[in-house]
Amino acid sequence: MTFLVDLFRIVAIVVGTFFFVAGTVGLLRFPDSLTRLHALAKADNIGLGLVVLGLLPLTENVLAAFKVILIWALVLVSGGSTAQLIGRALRSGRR
Amino acid sequence: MNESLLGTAGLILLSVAAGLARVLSGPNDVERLMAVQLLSTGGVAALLLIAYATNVPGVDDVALGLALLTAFAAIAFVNHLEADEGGAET
Amino acid sequence: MSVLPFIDIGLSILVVTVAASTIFMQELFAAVVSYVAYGLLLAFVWIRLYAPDVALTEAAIGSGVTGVLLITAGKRLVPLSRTTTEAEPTLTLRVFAGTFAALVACALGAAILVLPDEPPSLAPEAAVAASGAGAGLGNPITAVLISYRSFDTMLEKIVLILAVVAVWSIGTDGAWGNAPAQLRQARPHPEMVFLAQVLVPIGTLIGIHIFWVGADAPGGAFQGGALLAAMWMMAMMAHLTEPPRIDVRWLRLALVAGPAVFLIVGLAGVFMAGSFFAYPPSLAKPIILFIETFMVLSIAAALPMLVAGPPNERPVP
Amino acid sequence: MTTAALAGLVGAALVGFGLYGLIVQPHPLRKLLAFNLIGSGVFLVFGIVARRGAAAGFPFDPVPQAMVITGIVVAFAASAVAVALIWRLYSETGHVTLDPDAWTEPSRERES
Repeated sequence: MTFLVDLFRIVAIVVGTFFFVAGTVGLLRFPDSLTRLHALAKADNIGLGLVVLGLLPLTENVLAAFKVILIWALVLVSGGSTAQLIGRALRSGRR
Repeated sequence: MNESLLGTAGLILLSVAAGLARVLSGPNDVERLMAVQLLSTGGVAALLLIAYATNVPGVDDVALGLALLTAFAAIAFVNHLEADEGGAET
Repeated sequence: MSVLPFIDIGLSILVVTVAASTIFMQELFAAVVSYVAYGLLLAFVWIRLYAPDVALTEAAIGSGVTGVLLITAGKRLVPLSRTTTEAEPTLTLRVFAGTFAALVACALGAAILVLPDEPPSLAPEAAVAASGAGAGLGNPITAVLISYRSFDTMLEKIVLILAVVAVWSIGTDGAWGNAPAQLRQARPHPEMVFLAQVLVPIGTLIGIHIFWVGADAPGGAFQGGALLAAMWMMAMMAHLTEPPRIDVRWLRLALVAGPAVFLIVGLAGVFMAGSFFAYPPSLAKPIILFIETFMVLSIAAALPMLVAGPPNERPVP
Repeated sequence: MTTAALAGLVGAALVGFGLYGLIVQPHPLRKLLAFNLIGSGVFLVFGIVARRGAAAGFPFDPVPQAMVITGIVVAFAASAVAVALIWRLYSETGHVTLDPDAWTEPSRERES
């Protein structure tokens, strides 16, 4: 059981890190602003989410786990809304 | 294990910071905003990893504060972008 | 083989590079964005120096709120933001300035490398103060701020009020008493309103949490107050609330509350324990939390007023 | 080289860049940015003094750290006053330049 939890932890953190690296590569290499925005959103939501999931088994009590999940929720809400706002700015700029 | 968590934190931080090259190259302000957005999300992830890898207390609270401030700075910057495009009607 | 040295070196190179780009970027917006990124990276350096308190302050005030201040200012100067009527600096000036700056940096670097091996430290005295007057506080920095160096902290609050008064006085005579200009002129988008409606209540709780844990863990009045200030500014940007007129009583009371309570408690110490800012040890922790509560209030009121700027000429309809 | 010494050298480099920008950049807001850079470099140098001063069971000397925290807030207050001054200068003269010779010329709008 411990082995499974450890495996889950390591896989989640490694894949999360991969998403951050991929998001950076996307931001640098994708051809236009909207595709770059897509890469950014993936890194924001999935990358941080997987890191948070991977850290959950390490939390000592419910409060610490709650705090870690709250951080993810904050970034989800603000990342999603900001992506909308950036998309809107892009569209009005192109008009 | 702590070493590997710290190494992961460093990897995430250095990689999202590489995205800051977009601040230099642009081509426009939206890209610059996105690069900082990615840096602060990656920073939150790195801070969480550091919080669980070391015994420095309170690093998770720094991550919490950073997650809030990211949204704050993003709204202020979006504010600026629109004035640039002449969309500011009262 | 530890990975830490590599992270340290990478982080140092990054901080210096991003700092250089805040100086050499062509456009103001790009420079301010670089500055915000620089503040974030600097927060990591502070964590490596075992200073999470400073890291949070740097991320909140040094990077976040200062960046918003400059962006707001740049937008108000927007007709001229990309124009200077001044001649570009000549090559001679650049060379001279570069040499001078390099000399100062080298001298400072050399001074750091030859710092004495036996570093001077006030930590023992601070520890005594923390176990004496600041009894019951787990966070030595809060103990230093409120008890060992309490004069500094009080005067720093007064500086904050003086800055607010200065900013207000810089406005035109006819504008005195009016509200500052809105942080966002255009009607906010629905996403912005949604984000503010969700984040402001949660963020207010988080600000209070960071202030509350500051007694025993990193955090405290400055960091908590800065987060509350950021939340107020976010509400103003989404037009959930308007900037208040600068002559309303609650605003002025909130601004002076921190230093006033600090001063009253300090004077009370003269009678209760025989010297200024001396607390009876048994009451130290409640007294410190009491003072800090009002300090949070003052900081949360002062920072948005500093960003909002001088009062507006024509009253907001 | 220790972390503290490395951070100190970074602080020295920041002071250097800030000083250069303060002298060379013509726009007052850019000067202000450069000035803040100098400030944070000085704070960093002060921070390594705090880190080196670990004693009495603390991993750091809390006194310099507490003073850096107050310093960051005061630096922000000073920046806000400077921004207000620049704004008033702009609303009085229509310029944001600090060069008195330029005040007589009408401000020219350059294509961005």
